[in-house]
Amino acid sequence: MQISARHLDNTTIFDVTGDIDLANSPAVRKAFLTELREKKIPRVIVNLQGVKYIDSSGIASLVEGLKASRDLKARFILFGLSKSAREVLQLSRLLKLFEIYENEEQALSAESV
Amino acid sequence: MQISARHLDNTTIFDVTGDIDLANSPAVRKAFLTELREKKIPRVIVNLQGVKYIDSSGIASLVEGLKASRDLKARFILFGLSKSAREVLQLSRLLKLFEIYENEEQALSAESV
Amino acid sequence: MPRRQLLLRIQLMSNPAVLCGVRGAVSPLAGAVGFGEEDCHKITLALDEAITNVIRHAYGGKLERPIKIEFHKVNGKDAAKAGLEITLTDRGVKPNPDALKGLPPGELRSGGLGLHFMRQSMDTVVHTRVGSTNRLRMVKYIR
Amino acid sequence: MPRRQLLLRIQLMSNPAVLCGVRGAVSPLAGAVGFGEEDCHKITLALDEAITNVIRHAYGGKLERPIKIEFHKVNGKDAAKAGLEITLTDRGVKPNPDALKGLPPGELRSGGLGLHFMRQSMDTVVHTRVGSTNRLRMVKYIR
Ligand SMILES: Nc1ncnc2c1ncn2[C@@H]1O[C@H](COP(=O)(O)OP(=O)(O)O)[C@@H](O)[C@H]1O
Ligand SMILES: Nc1ncnc2c1ncn2[C@@H]1O[C@H](COP(=O)(O)OP(=O)(O)O)[C@@H](O)[C@H]1O
Repeated sequence: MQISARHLDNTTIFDVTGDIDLANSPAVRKAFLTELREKKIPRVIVNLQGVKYIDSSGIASLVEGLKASRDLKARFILFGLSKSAREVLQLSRLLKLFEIYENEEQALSAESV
Repeated sequence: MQISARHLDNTTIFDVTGDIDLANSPAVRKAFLTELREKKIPRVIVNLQGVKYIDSSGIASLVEGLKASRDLKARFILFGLSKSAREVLQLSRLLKLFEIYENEEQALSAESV
Repeated sequence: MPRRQLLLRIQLMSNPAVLCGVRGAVSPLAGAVGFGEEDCHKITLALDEAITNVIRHAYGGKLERPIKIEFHKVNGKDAAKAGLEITLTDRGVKPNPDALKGLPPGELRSGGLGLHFMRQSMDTVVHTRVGSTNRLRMVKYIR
Repeated sequence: MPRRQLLLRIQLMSNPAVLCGVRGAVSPLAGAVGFGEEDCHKITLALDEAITNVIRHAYGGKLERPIKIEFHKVNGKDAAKAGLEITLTDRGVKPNPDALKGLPPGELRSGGLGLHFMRQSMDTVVHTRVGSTNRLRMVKYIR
Protein backbone atom coordinates (compact mmCIF):
# COMPACT_ATOMS: atom_id res chain seq x y z
CA MET A 1 0.00 0.00 0.00
CA GLN A 2 1.21 3.47 -0.80
CA ILE A 3 -0.37 6.75 0.19
CA SER A 4 0.71 10.14 -1.08
CA ALA A 5 -0.78 13.60 -0.71
CA ARG A 6 -1.38 16.43 -3.15
CA HIS A 7 -2.03 19.82 -1.61
CA LEU A 8 -4.41 22.28 -3.30
CA ASP A 9 -6.01 25.42 -1.90
CA ASN A 10 -7.89 24.34 1.22
CA THR A 11 -7.90 20.77 -0.04
CA THR A 12 -5.72 17.71 0.31
CA ILE A 13 -6.08 14.82 -2.12
CA PHE A 14 -4.75 11.46 -0.96
CA ASP A 15 -3.84 8.96 -3.65
CA VAL A 16 -3.95 5.48 -2.18
CA THR A 17 -2.78 2.41 -4.10
CA GLY A 18 -2.59 -1.24 -3.11
CA ASP A 19 -4.54 -3.29 -0.60
CA ILE A 20 -5.69 -1.66 2.64
CA ASP A 21 -5.57 -4.13 5.52
CA LEU A 22 -4.36 -4.40 9.11
CA ALA A 23 -0.74 -4.04 7.94
CA ASN A 24 -1.29 -0.47 6.81
CA SER A 25 -4.69 0.87 7.89
CA PRO A 26 -3.10 2.57 10.94
CA ALA A 27 -0.90 4.60 8.56
CA VAL A 28 -3.92 5.48 6.43
CA ARG A 29 -5.90 6.59 9.48
CA LYS A 30 -3.00 8.68 10.72
CA ALA A 31 -2.65 10.43 7.37
CA PHE A 32 -6.33 11.39 7.40
CA LEU A 33 -6.34 12.58 11.02
CA THR A 34 -3.16 14.64 10.67
CA GLU A 35 -4.66 16.50 7.74
CA LEU A 36 -8.03 17.09 9.39
CA ARG A 37 -7.19 17.58 13.08
CA GLU A 38 -3.70 19.02 13.04
CA LYS A 39 -3.50 20.87 9.76
CA LYS A 40 -7.21 21.78 9.89
CA ILE A 41 -7.60 21.21 6.17
CA PRO A 42 -11.29 21.91 5.39
CA ARG A 43 -11.59 19.37 2.57
CA VAL A 44 -9.89 15.97 2.36
CA ILE A 45 -10.43 13.89 -0.77
CA VAL A 46 -9.41 10.25 -0.98
CA ASN A 47 -8.60 8.72 -4.37
CA LEU A 48 -9.28 4.99 -4.05
CA GLN A 49 -8.83 4.16 -7.74
CA GLY A 50 -5.71 2.11 -7.04
CA VAL A 51 -7.27 0.19 -4.14
CA LYS A 52 -8.43 -3.21 -5.35
CA TYR A 53 -8.95 -4.60 -1.86
CA ILE A 54 -10.05 -3.15 1.46
CA ASP A 55 -11.09 -4.93 4.66
CA SER A 56 -12.85 -3.83 7.85
CA SER A 57 -9.71 -2.23 9.24
CA GLY A 58 -9.50 -0.10 6.10
CA ILE A 59 -13.18 0.80 6.38
CA ALA A 60 -12.52 1.75 10.01
CA SER A 61 -9.86 4.21 8.83
CA LEU A 62 -12.32 5.79 6.44
CA VAL A 63 -14.88 5.99 9.26
CA GLU A 64 -12.32 7.72 11.50
CA GLY A 65 -11.70 10.25 8.75
CA LEU A 66 -15.41 10.86 8.29
CA LYS A 67 -16.01 11.22 12.03
CA ALA A 68 -13.13 13.67 12.44
CA SER A 69 -14.37 15.70 9.48
CA ARG A 70 -17.84 15.92 11.02
CA ASP A 71 -16.41 17.07 14.36
CA LEU A 72 -14.42 19.76 12.59
CA LYS A 73 -17.08 20.74 10.05
CA ALA A 74 -14.68 19.73 7.29
CA ARG A 75 -15.49 17.59 4.26
CA PHE A 76 -14.25 14.05 3.71
CA ILE A 77 -14.82 12.80 0.18
CA LEU A 78 -14.09 9.50 -1.59
CA PHE A 79 -13.78 8.79 -5.28
CA GLY A 80 -12.71 6.00 -7.64
CA LEU A 81 -14.06 3.05 -5.66
CA SER A 82 -13.34 -0.33 -7.26
CA LYS A 83 -16.13 -2.88 -7.51
CA SER A 84 -14.81 -4.79 -4.52
CA ALA A 85 -14.28 -1.67 -2.37
CA ARG A 86 -17.87 -0.69 -3.13
CA GLU A 87 -19.06 -4.19 -2.20
CA VAL A 88 -17.28 -3.99 1.14
CA LEU A 89 -18.71 -0.55 1.94
CA GLN A 90 -22.11 -1.93 0.96
CA LEU A 91 -21.66 -4.88 3.35
CA SER A 92 -20.81 -2.41 6.10
CA ARG A 93 -24.07 -0.50 5.37
CA LEU A 94 -22.04 2.71 5.47
CA LEU A 95 -22.12 3.47 1.75
CA LYS A 96 -24.79 6.16 2.17
CA LEU A 97 -22.98 7.96 4.98
CA PHE A 98 -20.01 8.84 2.79
CA GLU A 99 -19.79 11.50 0.13
CA ILE A 100 -18.69 9.44 -2.90
CA TYR A 101 -17.99 10.46 -6.51
CA GLU A 102 -16.92 8.68 -9.65
CA ASN A 103 -13.78 10.65 -10.40
CA GLU A 104 -11.54 13.47 -9.24
CA GLU A 105 -13.21 16.14 -11.35
CA GLN A 106 -16.61 15.44 -9.81
CA ALA A 107 -15.12 15.18 -6.34
CA LEU A 108 -13.46 18.58 -6.70
CA SER A 109 -16.43 20.38 -8.22
CA ALA A 110 -19.19 18.93 -6.02
CA GLU A 111 -20.90 21.43 -3.73
CA SER A 112 -21.04 20.66 -0.05
CA VAL A 113 -24.17 18.64 0.74
CA MET B 1 -7.83 -21.78 -17.42
CA GLN B 2 -10.34 -21.87 -20.23
CA ILE B 3 -9.72 -22.70 -23.86
CA SER B 4 -12.27 -22.32 -26.62
CA ALA B 5 -12.01 -22.61 -30.39
CA ARG B 6 -13.31 -20.51 -33.26
CA HIS B 7 -13.34 -22.19 -36.66
CA LEU B 8 -12.72 -20.14 -39.80
CA ASP B 9 -11.88 -21.32 -43.33
CA ASN B 10 -8.74 -23.45 -42.98
CA THR B 11 -8.00 -21.80 -39.66
CA THR B 12 -8.74 -22.45 -36.01
CA ILE B 13 -8.32 -19.70 -33.46
CA PHE B 14 -7.92 -20.78 -29.84
CA ASP B 15 -8.84 -18.23 -27.18
CA VAL B 16 -7.03 -19.12 -23.97
CA THR B 17 -7.70 -17.32 -20.69
CA GLY B 18 -6.27 -17.81 -17.22
CA ASP B 19 -2.99 -19.25 -16.01
CA ILE B 20 -1.36 -22.10 -17.95
CA ASP B 21 0.40 -24.49 -15.59
CA LEU B 22 0.75 -28.20 -14.90
CA ALA B 23 -2.93 -28.38 -13.92
CA ASN B 24 -4.08 -27.62 -17.44
CA SER B 25 -1.19 -27.65 -19.92
CA PRO B 26 -2.04 -31.26 -20.93
CA ALA B 27 -5.50 -30.04 -22.02
CA VAL B 28 -3.95 -27.15 -23.95
CA ARG B 29 -1.49 -29.48 -25.70
CA LYS B 30 -4.30 -31.90 -26.57
CA ALA B 31 -6.41 -29.12 -28.10
CA PHE B 32 -3.51 -28.03 -30.34
CA LEU B 33 -2.59 -31.55 -31.43
CA THR B 34 -6.18 -32.57 -32.21
CA GLU B 35 -6.57 -29.58 -34.49
CA LEU B 36 -3.24 -30.08 -36.25
CA ARG B 37 -2.80 -33.85 -36.39
CA GLU B 38 -6.34 -35.20 -36.47
CA LYS B 39 -8.32 -32.44 -38.15
CA LYS B 40 -5.35 -31.44 -40.33
CA ILE B 41 -6.15 -27.74 -39.95
CA PRO B 42 -3.45 -25.89 -41.93
CA ARG B 43 -3.36 -22.82 -39.68
CA VAL B 44 -3.77 -22.74 -35.89
CA ILE B 45 -3.73 -19.37 -34.17
CA VAL B 46 -3.47 -19.04 -30.39
CA ASN B 47 -4.87 -15.95 -28.69
CA LEU B 48 -2.91 -15.53 -25.46
CA GLN B 49 -4.37 -12.13 -24.54
CA GLY B 50 -6.12 -13.56 -21.49
CA VAL B 51 -3.07 -15.48 -20.26
CA LYS B 52 -1.36 -13.52 -17.50
CA TYR B 53 0.83 -16.41 -16.40
CA ILE B 54 2.50 -19.34 -18.14
CA ASP B 55 5.15 -21.74 -16.85
CA SER B 56 7.49 -24.25 -18.51
CA SER B 57 4.71 -26.83 -18.85
CA GLY B 58 2.68 -24.24 -20.77
CA ILE B 59 5.67 -23.38 -22.94
CA ALA B 60 6.09 -27.12 -23.59
CA SER B 61 2.50 -27.24 -24.91
CA LEU B 62 3.26 -24.39 -27.30
CA VAL B 63 6.43 -26.19 -28.39
CA GLU B 64 4.44 -29.36 -29.08
CA GLY B 65 2.04 -27.35 -31.21
CA LEU B 66 4.89 -25.76 -33.13
CA LYS B 67 6.64 -29.09 -33.67
CA ALA B 68 3.46 -30.77 -34.92
CA SER B 69 2.78 -27.85 -37.27
CA ARG B 70 6.28 -28.16 -38.74
CA ASP B 71 5.86 -31.89 -39.27
CA LEU B 72 2.58 -31.26 -41.07
CA LYS B 73 3.63 -28.12 -42.95
CA ALA B 74 0.90 -26.24 -41.14
CA ARG B 75 1.23 -22.85 -39.43
CA PHE B 76 1.16 -22.29 -35.70
CA ILE B 77 0.80 -18.63 -34.73
CA LEU B 78 0.65 -16.80 -31.41
CA PHE B 79 -0.72 -13.36 -30.63
CA GLY B 80 -1.56 -11.16 -27.64
CA LEU B 81 1.33 -12.15 -25.39
CA SER B 82 1.26 -10.46 -21.98
CA LYS B 83 4.45 -8.95 -20.61
CA SER B 84 5.04 -11.94 -18.34
CA ALA B 85 4.30 -14.53 -21.06
CA ARG B 86 6.80 -12.74 -23.28
CA GLU B 87 9.36 -12.74 -20.45
CA VAL B 88 8.97 -16.49 -19.98
CA LEU B 89 9.33 -17.20 -23.71
CA GLN B 90 12.40 -14.97 -23.64
CA LEU B 91 13.86 -16.94 -20.72
CA SER B 92 13.29 -20.13 -22.72
CA ARG B 93 15.21 -18.61 -25.69
CA LEU B 94 12.40 -19.82 -27.96
CA LEU B 95 10.85 -16.42 -28.69
CA LYS B 96 12.41 -16.25 -32.16
CA LEU B 97 11.26 -19.73 -33.17
CA PHE B 98 7.58 -18.81 -32.91
CA GLU B 99 5.54 -16.74 -35.32
CA ILE B 100 4.19 -14.02 -33.01
CA TYR B 101 1.93 -11.02 -33.73
CA GLU B 102 0.48 -8.21 -31.68
CA ASN B 103 -3.18 -8.83 -32.39
CA GLU B 104 -5.68 -11.03 -34.18
CA GLU B 105 -5.88 -8.88 -37.29
CA GLN B 106 -2.14 -9.07 -37.87
CA ALA B 107 -2.09 -12.78 -37.07
CA LEU B 108 -4.82 -13.43 -39.65
CA SER B 109 -3.38 -11.27 -42.41
CA ALA B 110 0.31 -12.22 -42.05
CA GLU B 111 1.78 -14.10 -45.00
CA SER B 112 3.48 -17.38 -44.31
CA VAL B 113 7.16 -16.78 -43.54
CA MET C 1 -14.77 -37.75 -4.92
CA PRO C 2 -13.88 -37.83 -1.22
CA ARG C 3 -16.25 -35.86 1.00
CA ARG C 4 -13.45 -33.68 2.33
CA GLN C 5 -10.18 -33.11 0.52
CA LEU C 6 -7.25 -31.16 1.96
CA LEU C 7 -6.13 -28.50 -0.49
CA LEU C 8 -3.59 -26.51 1.47
CA ARG C 9 -2.37 -25.89 4.99
CA ILE C 10 -0.79 -22.56 5.90
CA GLN C 11 1.05 -21.62 9.07
CA LEU C 12 1.86 -18.04 9.77
CA MET C 13 2.95 -15.85 12.63
CA SER C 14 0.53 -13.24 13.96
CA ASN C 15 2.08 -10.55 11.80
CA PRO C 16 -0.20 -8.34 9.68
CA ALA C 17 2.56 -8.07 7.05
CA VAL C 18 1.82 -11.60 5.77
CA LEU C 19 -1.96 -11.20 5.47
CA CYS C 20 -1.40 -10.35 1.80
CA GLY C 21 0.19 -13.77 1.22
CA VAL C 22 -2.76 -15.63 2.71
CA ARG C 23 -5.24 -13.57 0.69
CA GLY C 24 -3.19 -14.28 -2.41
CA ALA C 25 -3.51 -18.02 -1.78
CA VAL C 26 -7.20 -18.27 -0.94
CA SER C 27 -8.67 -16.46 -3.90
CA PRO C 28 -7.27 -18.75 -6.64
CA LEU C 29 -7.96 -21.80 -4.45
CA ALA C 30 -11.61 -20.77 -4.22
CA GLY C 31 -11.58 -20.23 -7.98
CA ALA C 32 -10.16 -23.73 -8.51
CA VAL C 33 -12.96 -25.16 -6.34
CA GLY C 34 -15.42 -23.47 -8.69
CA PHE C 35 -16.42 -20.16 -7.08
CA GLY C 36 -17.00 -17.10 -9.24
CA GLU C 37 -15.10 -13.85 -8.85
CA GLU C 38 -17.50 -12.18 -6.39
CA ASP C 39 -17.56 -15.23 -4.11
CA CYS C 40 -13.76 -15.48 -4.26
CA HIS C 41 -13.62 -11.91 -2.99
CA LYS C 42 -16.08 -12.67 -0.19
CA ILE C 43 -14.13 -15.74 0.93
CA THR C 44 -10.90 -13.73 0.85
CA LEU C 45 -12.51 -11.00 2.95
CA ALA C 46 -13.87 -13.49 5.49
CA LEU C 47 -10.46 -15.11 5.94
CA ASP C 48 -8.70 -11.76 6.19
CA GLU C 49 -11.15 -10.67 8.88
CA ALA C 50 -10.75 -13.94 10.76
CA ILE C 51 -6.94 -13.64 10.84
CA THR C 52 -7.17 -9.95 11.72
CA ASN C 53 -9.33 -10.87 14.72
CA VAL C 54 -6.91 -13.56 15.86
CA ILE C 55 -4.00 -11.11 15.65
CA ARG C 56 -5.84 -8.25 17.39
CA HIS C 57 -8.01 -10.05 19.92
CA ALA C 58 -6.78 -13.60 20.53
CA TYR C 59 -3.12 -12.48 20.54
CA GLY C 60 -3.71 -8.86 21.64
CA GLY C 61 -1.61 -7.54 18.75
CA LYS C 62 1.45 -9.56 19.72
CA LEU C 63 3.56 -10.68 16.76
CA GLU C 64 5.22 -14.09 16.31
CA ARG C 65 2.33 -16.18 17.67
CA PRO C 66 1.28 -19.18 15.58
CA ILE C 67 -1.83 -19.31 13.41
CA LYS C 68 -2.75 -22.40 11.41
CA ILE C 69 -5.15 -22.41 8.49
CA GLU C 70 -6.49 -25.40 6.58
CA PHE C 71 -8.39 -25.36 3.33
CA HIS C 72 -10.58 -28.32 2.45
CA LYS C 73 -12.75 -28.85 -0.56
CA VAL C 74 -16.03 -30.30 0.73
CA ASN C 75 -19.18 -31.69 -0.82
CA GLY C 76 -22.40 -29.76 -0.54
CA LYS C 77 -25.73 -31.41 0.30
CA ASP C 78 -26.11 -31.70 -3.43
CA ALA C 79 -22.83 -33.56 -4.04
CA ALA C 80 -22.40 -31.81 -7.39
CA LYS C 81 -22.08 -28.49 -5.60
CA ALA C 82 -18.75 -28.28 -3.87
CA GLY C 83 -17.80 -25.98 -1.05
CA LEU C 84 -14.70 -24.59 0.58
CA GLU C 85 -14.08 -25.14 4.28
CA ILE C 86 -11.54 -22.97 6.06
CA THR C 87 -10.41 -23.74 9.59
CA LEU C 88 -8.25 -21.44 11.69
CA THR C 89 -6.51 -22.50 14.85
CA ASP C 90 -4.72 -20.26 17.35
CA ARG C 91 -3.40 -20.53 20.90
CA GLY C 92 -4.63 -17.16 22.09
CA VAL C 93 -7.12 -16.09 24.75
CA LYS C 94 -10.64 -17.44 24.80
CA PRO C 95 -13.04 -15.00 23.16
CA ASN C 96 -15.81 -13.44 25.17
CA PRO C 97 -18.99 -15.17 23.95
CA ASP C 98 -20.97 -11.93 24.14
CA ALA C 99 -18.40 -10.04 22.06
CA LEU C 100 -18.59 -12.80 19.45
CA LYS C 101 -22.24 -11.98 18.86
CA GLY C 102 -20.97 -8.90 17.06
CA LEU C 103 -22.46 -5.46 16.63
CA PRO C 104 -25.04 -4.25 14.12
CA PRO C 105 -23.50 -2.72 10.98
CA GLY C 106 -24.42 0.68 9.56
CA GLU C 107 -23.21 2.75 12.51
CA LEU C 108 -20.37 5.28 12.42
CA ARG C 109 -18.14 3.27 14.68
CA SER C 110 -14.53 2.47 13.90
CA GLY C 111 -14.65 -1.26 14.48
CA GLY C 112 -17.10 -4.06 14.96
CA LEU C 113 -17.43 -4.96 11.27
CA GLY C 114 -15.21 -8.04 11.07
CA LEU C 115 -17.64 -10.67 12.37
CA HIS C 116 -20.42 -9.10 10.32
CA PHE C 117 -18.31 -9.39 7.15
CA MET C 118 -17.44 -13.00 7.95
CA ARG C 119 -21.07 -13.96 8.54
CA GLN C 120 -22.28 -12.10 5.47
CA SER C 121 -19.64 -13.74 3.29
CA MET C 122 -19.74 -17.38 4.43
CA ASP C 123 -22.55 -19.90 4.94
CA THR C 124 -21.14 -21.20 8.24
CA VAL C 125 -19.03 -19.35 10.84
CA VAL C 126 -18.47 -21.25 14.11
CA HIS C 127 -16.02 -20.41 16.90
CA THR C 128 -15.09 -23.20 19.32
CA ARG C 129 -12.59 -23.60 22.12
CA VAL C 130 -10.74 -26.94 22.13
CA GLY C 131 -8.41 -27.28 25.13
CA SER C 132 -6.11 -24.29 24.97
CA THR C 133 -6.76 -23.54 21.30
CA ASN C 134 -9.39 -21.51 19.51
CA ARG C 135 -10.89 -23.01 16.39
CA LEU C 136 -12.86 -21.15 13.80
CA ARG C 137 -14.61 -23.07 11.06
CA MET C 138 -16.02 -21.27 8.04
CA VAL C 139 -17.69 -22.91 5.08
CA LYS C 140 -19.12 -21.56 1.87
CA TYR C 141 -20.95 -23.60 -0.78
CA ILE C 142 -21.22 -22.91 -4.46
CA ARG C 143 -24.74 -21.77 -5.28
CA MET D 1 15.98 -7.19 12.40
CA PRO D 2 16.58 -10.94 12.81
CA ARG D 3 18.77 -12.46 10.11
CA ARG D 4 16.08 -14.94 9.11
CA GLN D 5 12.39 -14.42 9.75
CA LEU D 6 9.71 -17.01 9.00
CA LEU D 7 6.96 -15.46 6.92
CA LEU D 8 4.77 -18.40 6.00
CA ARG D 9 4.77 -22.17 5.86
CA ILE D 10 2.62 -23.98 3.33
CA GLN D 11 1.87 -27.68 3.14
CA LEU D 12 0.20 -29.10 0.08
CA MET D 13 -0.46 -32.42 -1.54
CA SER D 14 1.26 -33.19 -4.85
CA ASN D 15 -1.80 -32.07 -6.83
CA PRO D 16 -1.32 -29.61 -9.70
CA ALA D 17 -4.77 -28.13 -8.96
CA VAL D 18 -3.40 -26.22 -5.95
CA LEU D 19 -0.36 -24.73 -7.68
CA CYS D 20 -2.45 -21.61 -8.29
CA GLY D 21 -2.89 -21.14 -4.53
CA VAL D 22 0.84 -21.29 -3.86
CA ARG D 23 1.56 -18.85 -6.68
CA GLY D 24 -1.11 -16.56 -5.27
CA ALA D 25 0.67 -16.54 -1.91
CA VAL D 26 4.25 -16.05 -3.01
CA SER D 27 3.86 -13.03 -5.24
CA PRO D 28 2.41 -10.64 -2.59
CA LEU D 29 4.85 -12.04 0.00
CA ALA D 30 7.75 -11.16 -2.28
CA GLY D 31 6.18 -7.75 -2.79
CA ALA D 32 5.94 -7.27 0.99
CA VAL D 33 9.64 -8.15 1.32
CA GLY D 34 10.35 -5.37 -1.16
CA PHE D 35 10.69 -6.96 -4.61
CA GLY D 36 9.37 -5.17 -7.68
CA GLU D 37 6.77 -6.60 -10.03
CA GLU D 38 9.18 -8.31 -12.43
CA ASP D 39 11.09 -10.01 -9.61
CA CYS D 40 7.81 -11.11 -7.99
CA HIS D 41 6.95 -12.80 -11.28
CA LYS D 42 10.36 -14.49 -11.46
CA ILE D 43 10.11 -15.78 -7.88
CA THR D 44 6.60 -17.06 -8.58
CA LEU D 45 7.83 -18.85 -11.70
CA ALA D 46 10.77 -20.43 -9.87
CA LEU D 47 8.52 -21.78 -7.12
CA ASP D 48 5.94 -23.04 -9.62
CA GLU D 49 8.69 -24.88 -11.51
CA ALA D 50 10.12 -26.33 -8.31
CA ILE D 51 6.74 -27.72 -7.21
CA THR D 52 6.01 -28.96 -10.73
CA ASN D 53 9.29 -30.92 -10.65
CA VAL D 54 8.50 -32.43 -7.26
CA ILE D 55 5.07 -33.53 -8.48
CA ARG D 56 6.33 -34.92 -11.81
CA HIS D 57 9.74 -36.30 -10.92
CA ALA D 58 10.10 -36.83 -7.17
CA TYR D 59 6.56 -38.22 -6.87
CA GLY D 60 6.22 -39.51 -10.46
CA GLY D 61 2.93 -37.69 -10.93
CA LYS D 62 1.28 -39.36 -7.93
CA LEU D 63 -1.25 -37.16 -6.13
CA GLU D 64 -1.68 -36.83 -2.36
CA ARG D 65 2.02 -36.86 -1.47
CA PRO D 66 3.19 -34.16 0.96
CA ILE D 67 5.15 -31.08 -0.06
CA LYS D 68 6.26 -28.49 2.48
CA ILE D 69 7.29 -24.96 1.62
CA GLU D 70 8.78 -22.33 3.91
CA PHE D 71 9.23 -18.66 3.18
CA HIS D 72 11.82 -16.71 5.15
CA LYS D 73 12.79 -13.11 4.85
CA VAL D 74 16.61 -13.01 5.02
CA ASN D 75 19.25 -10.34 5.18
CA GLY D 76 21.51 -9.76 2.22
CA LYS D 77 25.25 -9.20 2.57
CA ASP D 78 24.35 -5.56 2.68
CA ALA D 79 21.89 -5.86 5.59
CA ALA D 80 19.73 -3.12 4.11
CA LYS D 81 18.98 -5.34 1.12
CA ALA D 82 16.62 -8.09 2.14
CA GLY D 83 16.04 -11.33 0.33
CA LEU D 84 13.46 -14.09 0.16
CA GLU D 85 14.46 -17.67 0.91
CA ILE D 86 12.15 -20.46 -0.19
CA THR D 87 12.72 -24.04 0.95
CA LEU D 88 10.81 -27.02 -0.41
CA THR D 89 10.80 -30.43 1.22
CA ASP D 90 9.40 -33.66 -0.22
CA ARG D 91 9.62 -37.37 0.53
CA GLY D 92 9.98 -38.53 -3.07
CA VAL D 93 12.75 -40.32 -4.95
CA LYS D 94 16.28 -38.99 -4.97
CA PRO D 95 16.96 -36.99 -8.13
CA ASN D 96 19.56 -38.15 -10.58
CA PRO D 97 22.48 -35.70 -10.13
CA ASP D 98 23.17 -35.64 -13.86
CA ALA D 99 19.55 -34.83 -14.69
CA LEU D 100 19.69 -31.95 -12.19
CA LYS D 101 22.37 -30.30 -14.29
CA GLY D 102 19.59 -29.46 -16.71
CA LEU D 103 19.56 -29.00 -20.45
CA PRO D 104 20.48 -25.94 -22.52
CA PRO D 105 17.48 -23.75 -23.40
CA GLY D 106 16.62 -22.58 -26.92
CA GLU D 107 15.93 -26.01 -28.39
CA LEU D 108 12.58 -27.20 -29.72
CA ARG D 109 12.14 -29.80 -27.03
CA SER D 110 8.99 -30.18 -24.97
CA GLY D 111 10.58 -30.19 -21.54
CA GLY D 112 13.82 -29.42 -19.81
CA LEU D 113 13.08 -25.76 -19.11
CA GLY D 114 12.12 -25.92 -15.44
CA LEU D 115 15.59 -25.95 -13.86
CA HIS D 116 16.74 -23.30 -16.33
CA PHE D 117 13.85 -21.03 -15.31
CA MET D 118 14.61 -21.58 -11.63
CA ARG D 119 18.31 -20.79 -12.05
CA GLN D 120 17.61 -17.75 -14.22
CA SER D 121 15.09 -16.40 -11.73
CA MET D 122 16.80 -16.94 -8.38
CA ASP D 123 20.28 -16.13 -7.04
CA THR D 124 20.69 -19.51 -5.32
CA VAL D 125 19.18 -22.89 -6.27
CA VAL D 126 20.49 -25.86 -4.30
CA HIS D 127 19.10 -29.41 -4.17
CA THR D 128 20.11 -31.60 -1.24
CA ARG D 129 19.10 -35.01 0.05
CA VAL D 130 18.61 -35.19 3.84
CA GLY D 131 17.79 -38.72 5.01
CA SER D 132 14.72 -39.75 3.06
CA THR D 133 13.71 -36.22 2.11
CA ASN D 134 14.68 -33.94 -0.74
CA ARG D 135 15.35 -30.33 0.11
CA LEU D 136 15.48 -27.48 -2.34
CA ARG D 137 16.67 -24.08 -1.19
CA MET D 138 16.19 -21.04 -3.39
CA VAL D 139 17.13 -17.49 -2.47
CA LYS D 140 16.74 -14.19 -4.25
CA TYR D 141 18.07 -10.85 -3.01
CA ILE D 142 16.75 -7.41 -3.77
CA ARG D 143 19.11 -5.62 -6.10
N1 LIG E 1 -10.64 -14.45 17.27
C1 LIG E 1 -11.14 -13.74 18.32
N2 LIG E 1 -10.62 -13.92 19.54
C2 LIG E 1 -11.08 -13.22 20.60
N3 LIG E 1 -12.06 -12.31 20.51
C3 LIG E 1 -12.61 -12.07 19.32
C4 LIG E 1 -12.17 -12.77 18.16
N4 LIG E 1 -12.90 -12.34 17.11
C5 LIG E 1 -13.73 -11.40 17.57
N5 LIG E 1 -13.59 -11.23 18.91
C6 LIG E 1 -14.33 -10.30 19.76
O1 LIG E 1 -15.49 -9.87 19.04
C7 LIG E 1 -15.50 -8.44 18.90
C8 LIG E 1 -16.12 -8.05 17.57
O2 LIG E 1 -15.27 -8.45 16.51
P1 LIG E 1 -15.38 -7.77 15.08
O3 LIG E 1 -16.81 -7.80 14.64
O4 LIG E 1 -14.43 -8.47 14.18
O5 LIG E 1 -14.99 -6.26 15.27
P2 LIG E 1 -13.63 -5.60 15.82
O6 LIG E 1 -12.56 -6.63 15.66
O7 LIG E 1 -13.40 -4.40 14.98
O8 LIG E 1 -13.92 -5.25 17.25
C9 LIG E 1 -14.07 -8.02 19.07
O9 LIG E 1 -13.95 -6.69 19.52
C10 LIG E 1 -13.56 -9.05 20.09
O10 LIG E 1 -13.92 -8.65 21.41
N1 LIG F 1 12.54 -32.36 -7.79
C1 LIG F 1 13.12 -33.27 -8.62
N2 LIG F 1 13.19 -34.57 -8.26
C2 LIG F 1 13.73 -35.49 -9.10
N3 LIG F 1 14.24 -35.20 -10.31
C3 LIG F 1 14.20 -33.93 -10.72
C4 LIG F 1 13.65 -32.90 -9.91
N4 LIG F 1 13.73 -31.72 -10.58
C5 LIG F 1 14.32 -32.02 -11.76
N5 LIG F 1 14.61 -33.33 -11.86
C6 LIG F 1 15.28 -34.01 -13.00
O1 LIG F 1 15.87 -33.01 -13.81
C7 LIG F 1 15.35 -33.06 -15.16
C8 LIG F 1 15.27 -31.66 -15.75
O2 LIG F 1 14.28 -30.91 -15.07
P1 LIG F 1 13.63 -29.62 -15.73
O3 LIG F 1 14.72 -28.74 -16.24
O4 LIG F 1 12.70 -29.01 -14.74
O5 LIG F 1 12.82 -30.13 -17.01
P2 LIG F 1 11.64 -31.20 -17.11
O6 LIG F 1 10.99 -31.29 -15.78
O7 LIG F 1 10.72 -30.66 -18.16
O8 LIG F 1 12.27 -32.48 -17.54
C9 LIG F 1 14.01 -33.75 -15.02
O9 LIG F 1 13.61 -34.38 -16.22
C10 LIG F 1 14.29 -34.74 -13.89
O10 LIG F 1 14.93 -35.90 -14.38
